[in-house]
Amino acid sequence: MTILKATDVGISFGGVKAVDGVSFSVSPGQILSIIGPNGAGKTTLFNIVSGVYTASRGTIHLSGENVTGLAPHKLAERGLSRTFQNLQIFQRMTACENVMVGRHLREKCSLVPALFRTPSVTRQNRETRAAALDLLAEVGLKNVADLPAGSLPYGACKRLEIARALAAEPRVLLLDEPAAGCNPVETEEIDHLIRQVADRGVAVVLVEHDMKLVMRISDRILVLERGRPLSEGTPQEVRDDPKVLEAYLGQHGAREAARA
Amino acid sequence: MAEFLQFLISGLTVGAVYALVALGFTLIYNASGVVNFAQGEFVMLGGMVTVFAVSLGLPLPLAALLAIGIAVVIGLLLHRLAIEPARGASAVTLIIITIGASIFLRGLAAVVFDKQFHKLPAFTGEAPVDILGAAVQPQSFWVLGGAAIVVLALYVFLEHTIIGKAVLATAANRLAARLVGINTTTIMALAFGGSAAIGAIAGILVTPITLTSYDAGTLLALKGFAAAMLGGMGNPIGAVVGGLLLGLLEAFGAGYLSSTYKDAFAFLVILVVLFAAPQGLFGRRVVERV
Amino acid sequence: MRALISQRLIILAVLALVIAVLPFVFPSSYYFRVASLVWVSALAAIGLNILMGQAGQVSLGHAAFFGIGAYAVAIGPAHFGIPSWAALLLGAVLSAVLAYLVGRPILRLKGHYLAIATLGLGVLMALVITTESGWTGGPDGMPVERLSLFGWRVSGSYTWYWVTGGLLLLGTWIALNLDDTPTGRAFRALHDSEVAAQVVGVDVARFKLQAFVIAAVYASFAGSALAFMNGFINPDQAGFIHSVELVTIVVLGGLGSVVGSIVGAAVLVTLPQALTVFHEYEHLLLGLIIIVSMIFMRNGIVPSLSALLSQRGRS
Amino acid sequence: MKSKVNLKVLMAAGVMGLGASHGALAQDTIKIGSVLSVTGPSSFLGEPEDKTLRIYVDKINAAGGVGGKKIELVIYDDGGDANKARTFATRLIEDDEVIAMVGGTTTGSTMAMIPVFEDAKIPFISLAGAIEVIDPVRKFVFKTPHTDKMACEKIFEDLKKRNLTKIGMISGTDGFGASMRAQCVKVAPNYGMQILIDESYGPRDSDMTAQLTKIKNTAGVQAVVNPGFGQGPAIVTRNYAQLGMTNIPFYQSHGVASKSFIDLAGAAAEGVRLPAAALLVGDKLPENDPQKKVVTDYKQAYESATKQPVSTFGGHAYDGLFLLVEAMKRANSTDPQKIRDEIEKTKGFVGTGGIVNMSATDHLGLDLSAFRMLEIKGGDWNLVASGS
Repeated sequence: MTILKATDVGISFGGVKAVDGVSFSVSPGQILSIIGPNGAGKTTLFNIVSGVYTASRGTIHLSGENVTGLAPHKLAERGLSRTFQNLQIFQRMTACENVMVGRHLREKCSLVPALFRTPSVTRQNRETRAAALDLLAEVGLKNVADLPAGSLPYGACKRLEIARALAAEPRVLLLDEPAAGCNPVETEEIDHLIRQVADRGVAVVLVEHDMKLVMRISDRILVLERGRPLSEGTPQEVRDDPKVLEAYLGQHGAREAARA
Repeated sequence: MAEFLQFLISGLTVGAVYALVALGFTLIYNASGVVNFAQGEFVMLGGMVTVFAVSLGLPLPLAALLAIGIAVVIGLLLHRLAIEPARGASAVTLIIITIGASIFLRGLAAVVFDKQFHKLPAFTGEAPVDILGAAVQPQSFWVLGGAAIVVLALYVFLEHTIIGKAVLATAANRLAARLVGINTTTIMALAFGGSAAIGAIAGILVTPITLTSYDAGTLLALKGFAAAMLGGMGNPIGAVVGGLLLGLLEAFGAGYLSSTYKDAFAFLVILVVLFAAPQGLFGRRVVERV
Repeated sequence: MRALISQRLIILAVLALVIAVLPFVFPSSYYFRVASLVWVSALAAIGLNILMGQAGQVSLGHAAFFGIGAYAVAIGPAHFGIPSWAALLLGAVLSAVLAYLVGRPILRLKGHYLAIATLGLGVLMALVITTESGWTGGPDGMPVERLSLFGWRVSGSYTWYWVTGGLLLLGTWIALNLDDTPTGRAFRALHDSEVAAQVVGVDVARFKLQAFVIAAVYASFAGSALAFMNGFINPDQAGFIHSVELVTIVVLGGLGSVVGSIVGAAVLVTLPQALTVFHEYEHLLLGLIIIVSMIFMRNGIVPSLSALLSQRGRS
Repeated sequence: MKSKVNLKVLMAAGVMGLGASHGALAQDTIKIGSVLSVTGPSSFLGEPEDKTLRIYVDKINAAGGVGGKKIELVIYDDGGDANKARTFATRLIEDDEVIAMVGGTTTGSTMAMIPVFEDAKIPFISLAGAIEVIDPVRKFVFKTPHTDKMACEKIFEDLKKRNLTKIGMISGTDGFGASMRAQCVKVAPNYGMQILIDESYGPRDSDMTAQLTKIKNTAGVQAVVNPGFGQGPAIVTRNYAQLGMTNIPFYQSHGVASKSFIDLAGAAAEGVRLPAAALLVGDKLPENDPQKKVVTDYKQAYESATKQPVSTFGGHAYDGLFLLVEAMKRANSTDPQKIRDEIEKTKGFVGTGGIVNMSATDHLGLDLSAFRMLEIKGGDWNLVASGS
């Protein structure tokens, strides 16, 4: 059963094909990793799938519905959420508020009650805040909940983004380098967190450079090179694919992967 | 035909001034990211200083040079005393600072000079020239020619000198420019000085046609800003085209449509252009990187 | 969160106290007039601050909506026989509708392009008001019938002081309310990162539009209040200079700070009154004060001062 | 020329701020207020008004004041902003407690201030042009400049004499131009005038050739009228000459009645006619003209004090000030109500603008004879001989 399916998607910027003929699919509870050297088009692919860019060819299906070209917030309504490689946190809001924004779709959001602060608004606020604090606890940020997000260190911001994405209760979660800038302990925590999320039945698509992490948690791996698919399969299959060994991992990487 | 030509030349003359103001906006914007709403005051200074220097007995060319010099000094002071100390402040804070500077310079001009209207004699007589039935003031040629020379000089400077290339590099990426050893503060000072000079030249060229007074800058800043946005902020070619286009829109709007609503016509066109091309006519289309 | 709620109440209480106490120290009704002007400008600025400070969208043509509110209460009773209070509401509705209609295309633009588009909107509105003199009295303006509510004619500096003060309190309360709601959070979120707000489901276009409409309604009410108070209105109030004044109040006081807008209005309205003793040096000094305060308080008066205070408190 | 400003004193005053002038002076002075557009787009009107009031209040005080009391003059600058003017009006009445007001440079400012003075029952002599200031008559509001309606009538009268009835108009869209244009359109039928084309330009426009080209190409236009003030009419006049339209008689309004118009328009101004007060042609008036002495004295006083050419705008302030002073002398009181009554009774007052005869139904007191039709010849104003 597939929840997210990309078919033959491509996009070009000024004649350069950044992504060209990539297809993949992912099922609930599955973890799919997309790897490849810098400039392989991983983040661009994410941007297409999440509706930030409009693909120049190909289709995206979410829960069987053709969602190609829909705006990001429409995709979010349909259960797709994501984090960003270059941090996109709400710097002037507190950590807790960041996650509360993540609850946006779970809240009733009508203007007039908000302007006059009806009791229902206050009640809902309390609930949202409680839910946000729970999520912050889950990513280990509860103690900084009321600090401005802009003042948090890089690794904390990465986790804050995950918490914010999770707050939307997505069915598909796109994580763009969640472990970047994290120390081994934090990486371990993120590993744990991703597995937990997947266990709840969320389909996770992961872009990550930490090969140990990728090999450890992925159900399937898609390898991109210069915007084109190079290889796809289980971690074992990908590891053994000579094309991958040569083009991406190289000698050193292959050895390292073998040890893991 | 004569009528069309009359509107055309009138529009181009006014448009050339808008173009120069827009060019001033662009230069400063490129070097520093600041939208300088005091740009119109440079035009005013060019006109007013020349007028008063001439009335003190200075020959016109000398008076004009003096006016450009004073405008440049004020441009540099504006950068040194108002923009540089606020380095790193948000764009809108910097805009308010330049609005403050514009109020200050207007107030200063009112005190130093006066609040009357002034004229300059046309450089080469006032007898109109007949071009296919259109009557053209000789000064129009000065304005058009002067503007063309300024644009050309700026082009040569930017494309064919080391300092010019440093300006372009700073415009493209300020951080990268600093990393390769370009002193971006000097470049910014240069941009303010250059903008002031361009504004002053515009003021000197056009005062024989439009007259001037201490508060002549406000409207020019508005029109110049509109022209710069129409062409696409940050693009010198866009600034020139935007300026000329705005002038033509006003002239043809007044001539063929309604003189009362000619400004409305010009702004409607700007709005329509922006809806179709949100970065202006020649603006860089940026892909948001996330 | 509890701290935030009480902060809201503290702000409202202090504002109410200031409005209540000021009359005891005012030596003449001229001071009531100036204070009323501060309240009116603050009201418009608070609305604009929701758009600029919260949602991060610039408007350089906001006086257009101020003008609609003002001319609605002038034209409605004079040309259509609509009661003043109804014209007041009609003005607000008209402003909201116009903001809604033009907001959609305009708010797609970003940064300086949004600034020039809103500026164009303001210029168009001022031009229409100036030109259609049969309706608006043209450049010299037109008289405004006194507001009457249930047979009570609202007039006099004292009365208007309390009416505008009350309006400001209401406006402040609503703006503070908004801050900590899904809508308010959506505004601030899209200000910081549109794309991040989008991927968690915030319909950015819709919320920008909401902020624009809210700001327009604030300005409209402020415009109506000024028109009633003056008994006279002219196109300057809808013009570019007034738009710039409103933006200056917001930025000077502090983007995103409700209190900042009130302080900004107080400074920018009273400053010319105080500086008038300097005669010809007035504008020179006004410009200088704006420059210096923006250099030394680049985040605006209120945020900069409160940062300074909390720093002092910590050390 | 510029009075030396003691900066320290000003600083101190500024620190004291709003309350500086409140109740500061004793009863032995007469406080007169003024709100003028000394800066802003109408500053060329407001500045000479400001200077005139200051010069003559000093003169009056040097000569012993009015009824033994010195005049204290409080002037505020509204910058051309009607809302600011309204605030300063309140300030004058409530804070400075003036007994009368001479000011209101523009019609916009004046109209915004009128309710304040009517409510407070303080006489207000306006220096603004439009007829709506005194029509309908308001109890406490007077004005000194001729109305724009009179200017139109004077122009049309002259056109009629020359047998020209088909005209084109080009008006400024500022308050002055728009108001006068409306009046001209209204009274045109009374003089059998036919307006063939009606164009306009913005207050700060710098090129009017497009509009003038349209007028030029309109068949049958026998004369052109340009209601407007500021730099606009000067540019219109230059463009008029540029387009070779000088064979069509061209009329300006009293809005350009200052020497600077001739300077700005230069040679293009030759042959332009306009209705204006006698002040501009003081030296050319016959010796027996009743205004001769007043206007030459004022011109001499103003020009020697300011080193700038005299304009009728400053003259309006002169007339306003002395209308008030005469009324105060007659009333022998500083009671605003009594002063108002005396202003209304003014008869035969010789001012720079004409001979003023007020009544309960006429708070201007000037008739068409107050206007002289002038023609610019040889770079100077000349009286048009009646009948030509």
